[in-house]
Amino acid sequence: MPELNEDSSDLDSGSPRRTTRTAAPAVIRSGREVISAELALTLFRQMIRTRVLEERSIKMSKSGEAYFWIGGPGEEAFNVCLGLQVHRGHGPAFDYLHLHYRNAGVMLAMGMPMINHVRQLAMRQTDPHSRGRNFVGHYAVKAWNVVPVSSVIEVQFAMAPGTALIQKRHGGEGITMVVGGEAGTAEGDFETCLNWSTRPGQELPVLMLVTNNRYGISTDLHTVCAEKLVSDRAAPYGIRAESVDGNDPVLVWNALDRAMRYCRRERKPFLLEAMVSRLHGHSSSSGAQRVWGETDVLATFEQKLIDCGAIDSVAVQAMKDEAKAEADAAVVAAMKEPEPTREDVYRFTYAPSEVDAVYPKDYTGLPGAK
Amino acid sequence: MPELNEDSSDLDSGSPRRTTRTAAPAVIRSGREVISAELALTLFRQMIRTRVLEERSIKMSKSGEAYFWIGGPGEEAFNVCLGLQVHRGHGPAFDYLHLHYRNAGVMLAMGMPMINHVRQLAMRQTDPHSRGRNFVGHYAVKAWNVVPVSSVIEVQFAMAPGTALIQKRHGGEGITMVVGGEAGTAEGDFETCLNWSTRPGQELPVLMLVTNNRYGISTDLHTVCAEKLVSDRAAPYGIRAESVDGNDPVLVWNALDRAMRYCRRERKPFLLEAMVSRLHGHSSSSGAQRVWGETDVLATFEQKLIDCGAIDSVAVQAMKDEAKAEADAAVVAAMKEPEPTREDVYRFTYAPSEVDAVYPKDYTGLPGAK
Amino acid sequence: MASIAQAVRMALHYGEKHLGVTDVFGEDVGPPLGGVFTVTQGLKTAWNTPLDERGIIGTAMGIAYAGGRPVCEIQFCDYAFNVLDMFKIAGNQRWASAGEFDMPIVVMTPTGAGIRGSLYHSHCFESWASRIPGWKVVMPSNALDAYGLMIAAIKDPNPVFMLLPKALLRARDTRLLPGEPADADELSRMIDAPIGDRTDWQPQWPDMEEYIVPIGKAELVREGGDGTVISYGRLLPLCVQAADELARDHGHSFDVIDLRSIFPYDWEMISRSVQKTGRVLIVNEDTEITNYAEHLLRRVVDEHFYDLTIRPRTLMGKHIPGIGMNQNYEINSVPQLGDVRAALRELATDPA
Amino acid sequence: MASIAQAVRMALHYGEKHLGVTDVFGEDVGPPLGGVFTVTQGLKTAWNTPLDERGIIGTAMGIAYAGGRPVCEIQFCDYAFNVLDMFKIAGNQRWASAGEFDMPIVVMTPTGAGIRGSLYHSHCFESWASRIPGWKVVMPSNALDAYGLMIAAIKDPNPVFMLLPKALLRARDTRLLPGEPADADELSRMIDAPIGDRTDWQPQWPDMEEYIVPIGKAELVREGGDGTVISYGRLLPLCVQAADELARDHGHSFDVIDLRSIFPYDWEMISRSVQKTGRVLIVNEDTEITNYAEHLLRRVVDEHFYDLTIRPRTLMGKHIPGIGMNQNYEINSVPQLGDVRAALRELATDPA
Ligand SMILES: Cc1ncc(C[n+]2csc(CCOP(=O)(O)OP(=O)(O)O)c2C)c(N)n1
Ligand SMILES: Cc1ncc(C[n+]2csc(CCOP(=O)(O)OP(=O)(O)O)c2C)c(N)n1
Ligand SMILES: [Mg+2]
Ligand SMILES: [Mg+2]
Repeated sequence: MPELNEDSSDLDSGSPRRTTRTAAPAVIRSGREVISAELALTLFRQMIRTRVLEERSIKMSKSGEAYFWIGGPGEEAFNVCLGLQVHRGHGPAFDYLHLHYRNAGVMLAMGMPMINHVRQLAMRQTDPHSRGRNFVGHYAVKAWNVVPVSSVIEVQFAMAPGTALIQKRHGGEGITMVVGGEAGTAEGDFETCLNWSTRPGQELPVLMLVTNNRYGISTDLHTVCAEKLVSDRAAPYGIRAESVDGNDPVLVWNALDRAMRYCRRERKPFLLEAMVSRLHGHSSSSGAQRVWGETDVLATFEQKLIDCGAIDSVAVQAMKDEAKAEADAAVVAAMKEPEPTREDVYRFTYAPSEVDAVYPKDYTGLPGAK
Repeated sequence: MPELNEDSSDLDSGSPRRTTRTAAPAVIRSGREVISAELALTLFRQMIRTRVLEERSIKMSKSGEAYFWIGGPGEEAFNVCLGLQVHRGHGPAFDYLHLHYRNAGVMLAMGMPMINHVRQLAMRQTDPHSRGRNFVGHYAVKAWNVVPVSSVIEVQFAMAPGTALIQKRHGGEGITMVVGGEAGTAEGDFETCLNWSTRPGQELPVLMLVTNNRYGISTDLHTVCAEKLVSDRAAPYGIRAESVDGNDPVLVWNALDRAMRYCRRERKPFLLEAMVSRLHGHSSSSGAQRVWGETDVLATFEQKLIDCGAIDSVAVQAMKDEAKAEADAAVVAAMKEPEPTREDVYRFTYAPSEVDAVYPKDYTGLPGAK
Repeated sequence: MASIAQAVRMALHYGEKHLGVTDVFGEDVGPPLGGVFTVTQGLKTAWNTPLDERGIIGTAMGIAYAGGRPVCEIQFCDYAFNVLDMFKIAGNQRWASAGEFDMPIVVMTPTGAGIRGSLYHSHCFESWASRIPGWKVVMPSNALDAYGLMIAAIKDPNPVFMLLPKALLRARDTRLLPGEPADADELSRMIDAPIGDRTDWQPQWPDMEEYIVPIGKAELVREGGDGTVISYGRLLPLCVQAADELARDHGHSFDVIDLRSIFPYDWEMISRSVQKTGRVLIVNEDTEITNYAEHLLRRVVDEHFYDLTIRPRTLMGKHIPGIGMNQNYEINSVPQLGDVRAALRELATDPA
Repeated sequence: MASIAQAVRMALHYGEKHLGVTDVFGEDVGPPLGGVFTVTQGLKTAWNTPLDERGIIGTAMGIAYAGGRPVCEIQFCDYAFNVLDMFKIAGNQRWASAGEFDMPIVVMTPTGAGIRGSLYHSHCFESWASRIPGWKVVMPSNALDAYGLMIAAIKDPNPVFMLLPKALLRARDTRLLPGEPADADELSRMIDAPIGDRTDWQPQWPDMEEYIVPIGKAELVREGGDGTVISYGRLLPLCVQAADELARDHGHSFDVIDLRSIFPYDWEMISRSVQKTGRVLIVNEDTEITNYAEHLLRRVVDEHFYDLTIRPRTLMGKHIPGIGMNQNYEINSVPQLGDVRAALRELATDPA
């Protein structure tokens, strides 16, 4: 695929200098915190896959193969660290995920094949999340407890206590994770989650996650909000909270690990805020151009891994090439798949019901309509 | 009026013992705080008037002269102290009041004649607040900046920043006061008020007031909410806050004085929570029977004033008799006034508009309807 | 002989015992009160929520996602208007996820006027609810239907609004629910919470049987040839009363249809009756602009315009911002028995 | 020659300068963006709010209470559904307070499909809005009307919804607004914010004149005898186009009414036209159950049943939980030009 190499994404720009170290390290450090080098490489590979998929998605939105893009370039560390620590499965013994629209990295790290993302982006009938109905990144995977992503900001925070309530009763270590941006915390639903997760004697295993990129579309958080940290909102409810640099995979991994461990064991809520970058603006509606002022977690992590000898730039390039090939193959395959048809319009409106005289199977238009 | 004396309200029960002190004190103390004895007597008189009006209102709701009662017996200290400190007038130079349904005492202390309360309770056409349309205690007085009370819990907290915004621009010492119960703070609108009152550089002179009677209808706060104090909710926003014993008029007066002074001068928000009693349950829907387990602020204040020689029981009885006479006269007069008629149904739906081709004056039914 | 409130309560008990209902919740739904209209007294899974309608609906959705079976209450439908977005989301979950996620929740809420509720305890909800695709909407006019519709709502794996005509909640049925003891006082002793301290009280549930009113099935409560009257909820008994009076006094007879399901509705029954009578009147108490009755009228006009012998009619509440506290407001803005009677009379007598 | 977005912006500027508008606000309404559709670029009083629709409407109400003149925006009407309770309160303030308090607020919000907006940027709002008594609701289909309706909305001392058909926001009028420079490029240079850094940019407002489209006045945009077509907003141009095509190809002619005001509406014009043609079609893109078009149809049936020569018709969007992203969903669930043409053809040719 010749386009693949012609595609000069910003992944290739700014070639990092080579390290002079020789022995590969056992751990990667950030201040006092560490993760194993093996884990670091896994994170790195998943972050690359995520970035590549997002860049390919943006390209599709510009080429006309798709119409709208929104996603998480800049949040890869947070998303991948989250996805890899999920207890994946169906039902209350496993984790529930109430995501928002920047979580491709979570899904890839959990094992979603790239093509399922592309199918939604390309509005295919084969899109397993929405049959070509919803915006990209609006995942829904019942087998993995990934409840449908909605475009409506913050409503997921009002739903999270419900899944967690069932999990609390069920016992075990399953928790509910709910993710949103910082601007959205101005909606009352954020408070609903704090409040409903701490009813006396009914504390719930909810991990509230806020990715703070300092913007809601064009609005700078500091012009509309006095809070120093979103995580401060937890205090009145006695909820444990932390803010972490989302551009540091070592810190993010450990912060998520601690937070999840707390929720899993204590069966109580935790609020974790991750400071992240927004590398392509809000969405394709605002142009999706690369923004150059913000820290690029992929570039800095790459540099760190090279600096400490955990990887060399040849291996990095191989990972990138592999990810690009994977993304390109997914696009090529998805674009060959059928689009939804006129017959799809009504489908899956209602679940079959034995007590419904009009719609025993599915919706068929106005009652009695021919 | 013979009924007046036959009416054995709980005001008359539990005759307080007489004091042996002789010289009337100059100030009334509570711990380190004081108010002048003169002010204390004014508060006391207004508290009596408020209690008497509420008791008369409950009686009307049981006799069939009215149908529904809700109000604030047990909150008299808070309400009267508030009403007496309002800068009353029209427009942004004066205070705006976003009240809820337990604030008769505020209005009486501000100077509302009892009959205007009764007119609404008795659903008269002369009801200046709603022309017999709304529940009792749903006041609306444009000349005093008392915006319409709505039955919908907590929405007033989303509106308060708006009046305060205009006041901030206007300059001067006018502030916005917004009152609600503690259960209502679970609605997102409470958070909206905290957030919108503290936009950086746009802090607003909003005095948020929560009367905490520990119940929302039948629901004990401590069974549904983890917060220790509602006033703790202010912290994430850097808002000053205080909780005060609403059953102590000396403390309430001073707490309100400090809070108002802060808002007036600093042009910033303040959250004040007052712990109050609920002496007749939620409303007539739950029976409105006298509850005996809770502190009765009127009884304790009366005792305190007698104990320190600020008043004697003869004078107390005179105040009560006067208040009862006032209330009875208001009821007698209001009940003679006309009820709304069929013609009132559409009135005051729309303000006259020179740009409306269909309803230049008011609503007249469906467009073009004969 | 049960009231609607008791019937719903027994259906919820049946749901807890036999149909997997895991949570019945809302403001004041749990002990000690058991609902402002007593609908949830004594239920095993009933609990009180914070005063937060968005939390109620959100939590219900979450419970359903995780395999629970929630029935939640909005205390008065008047307080559901800050949460329509979540209703819309609940209604689109299955469609948006192309069948991945069902949304089996029941939301019950008292609706309509008739209890001197003033501006905020008198709203209607059926027209709003009918505009939210993905939901089913039911509304009983009597206790037996309330029992059968609530059981159907619980069994249906889709979101269902159970609208309860608040002014009828205490109205007793003349019929017995399946399993209900014959003596109404005995029933009351068994399942109504005592006045006063309830801490040690436990209900004694009668051994209720399953009974289903299928969603989308109307009931023909009176039969006749002089016109088709379609109504539901609080005004249905008024339509029946008016029809009976007109039968007695003037010999007019009507098909009176208790729709019971707002969506989906029983188009077949409506259609058959309109073809027979050529005259139709639709009655509800909701405000008259963009009212659900206007949808039904449009369907009738769409499919039976040439079958109509006279102008098809609606009788609805006035388009005003509220129901006023003084009865003169309600009497003059919401259809009353006299208005219903006059409309039926006209329906029967208007020359073709 | 202005677009609707520019026209609304100039009306808001006129409002700031001459009509006392104190605040234009909403999410991303202030600098740097000036609205996701550029509607509020360069306005002196424009400011950004927290992401909180309830705060937006509540604050607007507060500003109005205190004598300010607010125009606020809900970024997409799809996000207005958590705040219907506050709309209802805004609509009832004057009625509830028996005339003590007016509520002069304007809420503008983009509505409808046509921009590939998927589930949450395609909803309609007019049917919902029409159910909220105390409000006026307007919806332009072109820039001149947008200008005149926004100025009317600001001048009206009651709450007004200004619904903006989002797919038409960039559509240019063939006419000039009063005061607009004749050259569209010049206008753009004067009032459109530059791409890139805007920190030092200032608009140069043309000296606009007052122009009012009275609330409740429709416009007869085509005249003819073969039928009455009532529409507004995004589908109005399609109705005009279909009417013109049918005139050219088949010699049919129609009264095409651009309603412009949803409430109050111009009943007189509708009534006159229906009496003339005996044939009526109402077209909008909102979902078809309890749709505002059904209200208009009911009015027509109420007052002109015996004037109708054929079945009166509606053409509306399908009752489904959303508009799908793939165009095959939108094409098959929202009326398209072909559907409109077919409906007009039938309207003209259906035998009486
Ligand atoms: C209820 C609601 N209001 C408005 C919008 C429009 N909108 C989409 S994204 C967005 C900004 C969200 O900012 P933030 O929560 O910080 O998340 P981010 O996009 O920055 O990750 C807005 C206003 C929406 N989707 N939902
Ligand atoms: C939005 C809304 N939900 C529910 C209700 C019904 N309701 C009326 S009062 C009340 C309890 C309010 O409790 P609190 O806020 O503590 O005030 P209190 O009555 O105790 O003074 C409830 C649930 C309402 N009026 N509005
Ligand atoms: Mg953000
Ligand atoms: Mg309380």
